[in-house]
Amino acid sequence: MQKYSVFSLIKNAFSNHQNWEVAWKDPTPKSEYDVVIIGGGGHGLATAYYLAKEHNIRNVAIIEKGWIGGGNVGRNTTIIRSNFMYDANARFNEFGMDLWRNLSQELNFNVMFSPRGIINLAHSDAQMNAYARRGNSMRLNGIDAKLLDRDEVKKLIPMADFSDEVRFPIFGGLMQPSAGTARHDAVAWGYARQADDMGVDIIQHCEVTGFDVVNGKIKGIRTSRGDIKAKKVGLCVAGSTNILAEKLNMTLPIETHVLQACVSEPVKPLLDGVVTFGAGHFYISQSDKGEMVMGGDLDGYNSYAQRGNLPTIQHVLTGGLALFPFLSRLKMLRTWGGIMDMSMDGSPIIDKTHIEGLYLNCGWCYGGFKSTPVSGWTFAHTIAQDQVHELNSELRLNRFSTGHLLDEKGLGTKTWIG
Amino acid sequence: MSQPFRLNKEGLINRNKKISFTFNGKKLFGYEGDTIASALIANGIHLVGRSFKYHRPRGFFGAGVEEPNAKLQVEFNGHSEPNVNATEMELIEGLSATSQNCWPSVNFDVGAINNFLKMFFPAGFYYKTFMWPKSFWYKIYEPFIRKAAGLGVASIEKDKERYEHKFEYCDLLVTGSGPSGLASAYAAAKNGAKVILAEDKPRFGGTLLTDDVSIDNLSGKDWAEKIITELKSMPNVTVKNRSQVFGYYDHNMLVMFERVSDHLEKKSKFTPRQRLWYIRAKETILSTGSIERPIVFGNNDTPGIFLSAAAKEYMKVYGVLVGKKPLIFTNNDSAYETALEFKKNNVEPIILDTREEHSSELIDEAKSKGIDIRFSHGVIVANGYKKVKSAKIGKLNKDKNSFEKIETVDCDCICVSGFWTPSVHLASQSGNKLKYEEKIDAFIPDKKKQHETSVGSANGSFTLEESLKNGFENGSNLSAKITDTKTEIAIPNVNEKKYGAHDKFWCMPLPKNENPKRFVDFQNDVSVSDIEIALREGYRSIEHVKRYTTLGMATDQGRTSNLNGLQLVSNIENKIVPEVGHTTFRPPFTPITIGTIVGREVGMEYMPTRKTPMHEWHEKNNAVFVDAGAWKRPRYYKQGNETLFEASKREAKNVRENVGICDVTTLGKIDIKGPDAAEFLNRVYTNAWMKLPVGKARYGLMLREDGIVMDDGTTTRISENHYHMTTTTAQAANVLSHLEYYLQIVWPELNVNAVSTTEQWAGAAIAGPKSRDMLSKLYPDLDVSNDALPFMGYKEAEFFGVPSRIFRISFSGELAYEINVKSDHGMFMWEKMMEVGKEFGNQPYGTEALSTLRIEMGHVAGPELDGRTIPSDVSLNGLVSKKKDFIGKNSLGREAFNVESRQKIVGLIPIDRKSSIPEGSHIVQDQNAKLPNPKLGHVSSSCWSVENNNPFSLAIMKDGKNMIGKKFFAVSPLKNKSIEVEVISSHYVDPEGKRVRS
Amino acid sequence: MLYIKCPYCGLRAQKEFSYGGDATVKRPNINEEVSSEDWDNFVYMRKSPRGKHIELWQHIAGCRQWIKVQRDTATHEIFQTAKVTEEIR
Amino acid sequence: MKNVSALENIHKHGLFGNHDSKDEIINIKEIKDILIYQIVKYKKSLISIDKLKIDNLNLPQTLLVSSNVNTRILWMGPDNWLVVSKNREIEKSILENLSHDDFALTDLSHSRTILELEGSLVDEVLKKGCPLNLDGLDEGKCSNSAFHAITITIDFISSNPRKVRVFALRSFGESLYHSITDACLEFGYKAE
Repeated sequence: MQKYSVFSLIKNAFSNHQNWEVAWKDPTPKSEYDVVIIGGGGHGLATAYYLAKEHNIRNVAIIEKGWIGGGNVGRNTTIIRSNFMYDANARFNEFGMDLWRNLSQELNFNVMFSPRGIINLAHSDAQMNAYARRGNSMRLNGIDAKLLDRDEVKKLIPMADFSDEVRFPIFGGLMQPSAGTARHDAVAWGYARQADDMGVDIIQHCEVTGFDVVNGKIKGIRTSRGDIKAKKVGLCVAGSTNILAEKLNMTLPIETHVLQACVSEPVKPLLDGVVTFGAGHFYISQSDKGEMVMGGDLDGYNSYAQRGNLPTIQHVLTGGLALFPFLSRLKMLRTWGGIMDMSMDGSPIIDKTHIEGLYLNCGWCYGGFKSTPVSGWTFAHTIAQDQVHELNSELRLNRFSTGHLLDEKGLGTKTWIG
Repeated sequence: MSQPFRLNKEGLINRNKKISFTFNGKKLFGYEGDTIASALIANGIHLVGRSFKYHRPRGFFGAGVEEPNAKLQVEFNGHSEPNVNATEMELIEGLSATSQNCWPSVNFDVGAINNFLKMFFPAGFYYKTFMWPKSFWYKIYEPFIRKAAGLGVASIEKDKERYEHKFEYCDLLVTGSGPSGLASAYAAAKNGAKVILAEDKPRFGGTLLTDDVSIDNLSGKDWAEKIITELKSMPNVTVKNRSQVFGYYDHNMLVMFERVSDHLEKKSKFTPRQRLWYIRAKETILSTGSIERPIVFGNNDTPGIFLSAAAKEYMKVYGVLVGKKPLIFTNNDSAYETALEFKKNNVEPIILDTREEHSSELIDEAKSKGIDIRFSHGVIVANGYKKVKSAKIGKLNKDKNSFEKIETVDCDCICVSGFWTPSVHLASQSGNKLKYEEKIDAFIPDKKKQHETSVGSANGSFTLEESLKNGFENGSNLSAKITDTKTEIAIPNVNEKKYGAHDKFWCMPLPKNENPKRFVDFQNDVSVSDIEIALREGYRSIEHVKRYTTLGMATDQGRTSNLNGLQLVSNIENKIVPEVGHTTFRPPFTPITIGTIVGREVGMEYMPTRKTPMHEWHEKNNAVFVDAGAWKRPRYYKQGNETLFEASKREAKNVRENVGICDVTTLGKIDIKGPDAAEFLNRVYTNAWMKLPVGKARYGLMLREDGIVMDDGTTTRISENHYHMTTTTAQAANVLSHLEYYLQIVWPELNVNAVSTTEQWAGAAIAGPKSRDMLSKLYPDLDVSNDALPFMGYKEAEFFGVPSRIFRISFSGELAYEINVKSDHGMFMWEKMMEVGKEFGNQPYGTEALSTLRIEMGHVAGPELDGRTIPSDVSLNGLVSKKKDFIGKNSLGREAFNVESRQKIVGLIPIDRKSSIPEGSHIVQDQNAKLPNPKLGHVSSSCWSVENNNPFSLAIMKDGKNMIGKKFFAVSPLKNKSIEVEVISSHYVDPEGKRVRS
Repeated sequence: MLYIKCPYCGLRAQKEFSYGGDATVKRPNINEEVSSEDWDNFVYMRKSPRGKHIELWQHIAGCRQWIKVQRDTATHEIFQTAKVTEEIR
Repeated sequence: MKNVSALENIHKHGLFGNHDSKDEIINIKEIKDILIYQIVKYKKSLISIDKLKIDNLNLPQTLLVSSNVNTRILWMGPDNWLVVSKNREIEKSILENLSHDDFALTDLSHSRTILELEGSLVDEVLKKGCPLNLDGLDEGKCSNSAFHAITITIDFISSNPRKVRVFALRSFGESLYHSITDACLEFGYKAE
């Protein structure tokens, strides 16, 4: 494989960029694979990559209905963090942070991981206390966290509303300095390129139409491009999980919802890290292009439409102006929606299923992007070893019947409340 | 000061009103009716900005929303705004515009070095480099890239303008006032339909303002004026200019953005700047017109290169020449109209037509006027850096892939036309699949998805006759279905020029050894070679091409680039365009200010504020308020220089020693009435309710179906079938909805009504050892003894002449009562209590003291009932009936809910009896253990126990009850604190609960 | 913004409603023995189909009635609304 | 003074907003000292409401109001009405006509803030925050809805001149008053 570097860039410039190789091939599906991963999103691509790299399983296919990276990995607000309260989520994602820190070099693809910090703002003492509980838990788990008072917040984001004319004044916030953002598309492409190089077949425009299950064991899948045999099949399709589960006669603790995001026109940099508003649902960061990237609430009803409605955007931006009044004169350039697999406790599921050889990776709610590397890493382990890794040992499907829930927000099963 | 490019007569501007403004500090003037763009062009200024990536000089390209380049930083009305579209912003007195993304100036921009290094910056270059050494990315590369980001500068000042919303309903919404839009609106209006006609531009008429046509012997412009005047006079019609419908949402909801007052020099104080219209239309006519697309050629981004229709619009609408030596470069007839317009204004154009020599009405007219037409010709590359000076033109061979002859001609502008692209955005947003129309090389709407009907050029009909007919018919038919009235309207006679066929040609080839940039997307500097690289590297899906190259992702959203990009991909991939597909059209059509989207819910109005009837008293008595949802509650009443800690301690202590009163109006109150009320409560609460006597209250606990505690509160049986339920402040609305859910859906057989009475009653808690004494003064005629009004007792009595309810309930753990009077009497009650209570040392107390009192009593509240705890976690399992069923009961049997080591509530006191334990601390065995340090629990609530005069906390801790007596550390690494603590019972004060019963 | 026909009040803006989730999930009867599996299915398991979905909404800023809505989760088209006591085909 | 209304200290008399030289402005006043009762017929009650009278008024059908000089009965939902009356004897009239076995009666007299708006531009004011389709909501109709984030009831008292009453929960009174008057500013309003 061609190595990307400043030297290769210069070299290619002198041949008019005519000699760049394809980042990934466009193979015809083989009739049989050791592992088939359904879903060419970030998690699926990462899973295939780690199967090849960590477990030397290279006879792997990724089956993607559309184009790779077209789902939530290309539709999120690019935030990466490990500021969780529950140990299971915190340690899982902190392992992921380590993968992020080396990802550009490992993939030889600049994913622009940029740890400029995330600040969760608090607007009451009660909220400060809740953040303290989370931040202290993070610290005891070895994750960086800082509690900021109002003045410290003001130093970091002086353009926030610190006036008296504000409905919910800023009391302070919880900051994870090592959190940040990454270039979302690059993550998908970087994984795809390396996986392809190690022998993984990336098969786009191929829809899974059914499964071949015999005596409780997976034998293969049926697709729009023919039947494919597989010893093991990993489901990694985020918002489409319920559609495939239905084909398997499985019901899951997941509802499908749309989450919208939007960007403003690009302006000169003035916001460094990620900031979340604590008196409503709103978060914001500024991209390397200068756009304000903003998001918030779900539209609030089951949806498979990759688009949403304006009142939700209005609601989210109302929170935005309550926090940053200067946004008023900026213009909203683009809105889009992603389909979320909302689990009933807000935490993901990475597990085996009752069908032998069928593995499940779902329930990421709004937070799938940040976990892309660790999700792929642990899912690859679970598939390769046919058992969960310690890191995903609490992210199992049976936790809903045992009661070992991981409800970070304490909202219960009404996923649409956000 | 003369305007060298202003025509003497042409145009619709008001030459009687001069408007002065500045551009990059230079004072200039234009006329009323100008845009910033037309005024600058009139002054001969073309270089206005720099491109995003290569910092190439850029001028104007269009005359409206399609403009990709001319985005300026504009200061007006005392505020600076970035990325203002110079072709849309109307000139107002005193406006000052500056170029963006350049330093030190637009004329000399250091960033332009990128243009010379552009060979090293192809599409996606940043994915391939900046990776070594690793730390450089964080320290050097990224900060550098970020510095280069963005176009204009956002002001961080608070916006003082008003933005308003409007909800509107209509039978027919017409989006665009060109010929087809006017016809549709007119026909529908005549049928009596409620019509809204929206026009994005300040002037109605669309292409009628610029095309050389006549309708019923009137010029297009005059006909448009006639129709608009008539529409405006009709009561069933709303006509709006400066109003863009930017989004087509579900269930035929369209959203319109109205620029109400930016164009006004003086406006009334309360007139909004912009207004957002939510329009629910029964039917929608999409008469959004079409946008001219360019032909791609070398250095086609040089200032002085325009879309040909834009050049015509500058002449016809603004009386401005975009140049005096124009080259017209076209593949179709419409650019001939531009040429003829130049000619009319005594400017000699040269037409380069990619088609072979042929004839049509327009070509013949141009010929007859002596215009120099060169068939099979096109522009290869524009020369000139900051302004086009000449062009290398070529005669194309038969296959149009190389040149028979190349020469250079002088010119000062190039007007380019590559045919027309219907504006299908709204149709696509509606869910319309769109289809590719071979005849016009573009997408048009397919089968309607909602109630959208596209007419005129938005639907691919490019003749006036067809557009009008289309408009009249659809406007009439769609509205007739709604109004049941059909007024016959004669379709007017039209005089227009017939166009010949266009040439399916969109990109000039390059001669050998020449490699100028040929831009597809101007603002984002995406060139033909960038798209070639993306495809070469396997980014083959159109969405991959878009994302890898950023094609169409700039603020103009690719209005002039998308289709050419598609053509290029289809050529290289050897696919037909419909196979390549198009990228998704998403709202908004053009960028919309966030202020408009938000409207008036800003500042203090972000969320409504709820106030109790006694709010004003609290305010007057130095209450410091705390937000409890939307409510404002007194947190403490500040005396002198007291801190929160001091005041709350004083207030709590006074309750423990004397008596205090607290405004508890915000607690939710629900009236539950009906023959099955008791049975209903029995199912809703975990404890038993069938036997509660009339005149008694009981504490109840509610679960969610997943077994988690939802809410708690007391409920009183007022009469046989009437209960008064109280909830926490936070959960009041949710609990009512929850009850309605079960009553309406799950148990419709229960004959019960539930209604919120929170607002009907003002509530005050009287707590403290002297509260009974005080009560007896408040109710001199009432027996308030422990026997007559025992704990959990209830009475109704007159409170100095107003009806009231007395509940003997307690949250503070003290002897306490809660008095309710009707809200209008709330202030009266409170003032009376303050007056009467004086002799007992009564003081008001706020939520902070209330917290202290409940914490040291071990009463749980929000921090403990955090949506994750079950009854046994908070020692409320005594309230969980084993005998009966209730909401959530079945969940309580789960394995994890019953393990011995499950976290349970305990009390903590610091060993030193001095150090307060910060809330949110965690309990660990070993404060110095290696990370991750196992957590045994967390501190949920802390207070300074006024009873024992030392800190006390509640914690939820693993195996809690068995830990009592043991010592641990409560650590808060965030606050750098580690406090040795002893685990004790959560009931620190009066564990037997004697006081409440005393 | 969705436009939902309240069977009591007529067509109303979504703003007046709050969502209540899948209407086909049926709570086990009170006082009736139920297996853990059935109970867990009731509390946690969701079909969440792509396409026709029967769901609950409450007309919270209206008549406060809970209603059933049959809506396409991909297009948001509403086929039918009904009182909770009525069946949707 | 024993009675203090929700807007006692908020409602200031005078002219506000862009009222200059305009004939059409909005008149606003607070309606206070009025009795409000919720009447709900129990699900299992078999009684017919057709013949029942309160203050000589029928219980109205969907989205309608029955009214006389003193009393207005508003339809609030299925088998759910709000009686709004200046008649001090209204409770008696209700109790005489409705039995507790069939109806739940709840006094909500103090639970609402009521603003009365009058003028030809009233609909324009409502449209700024309320998503209702006002077409056809003429005299004698009523509806619940929302104004910005506040749940409201609108009683369409008269069409010519346009006059409506807007009810909200009492605690929201100040915010509602602010929102409504703010929406009036563009046209100008007179607080009576």
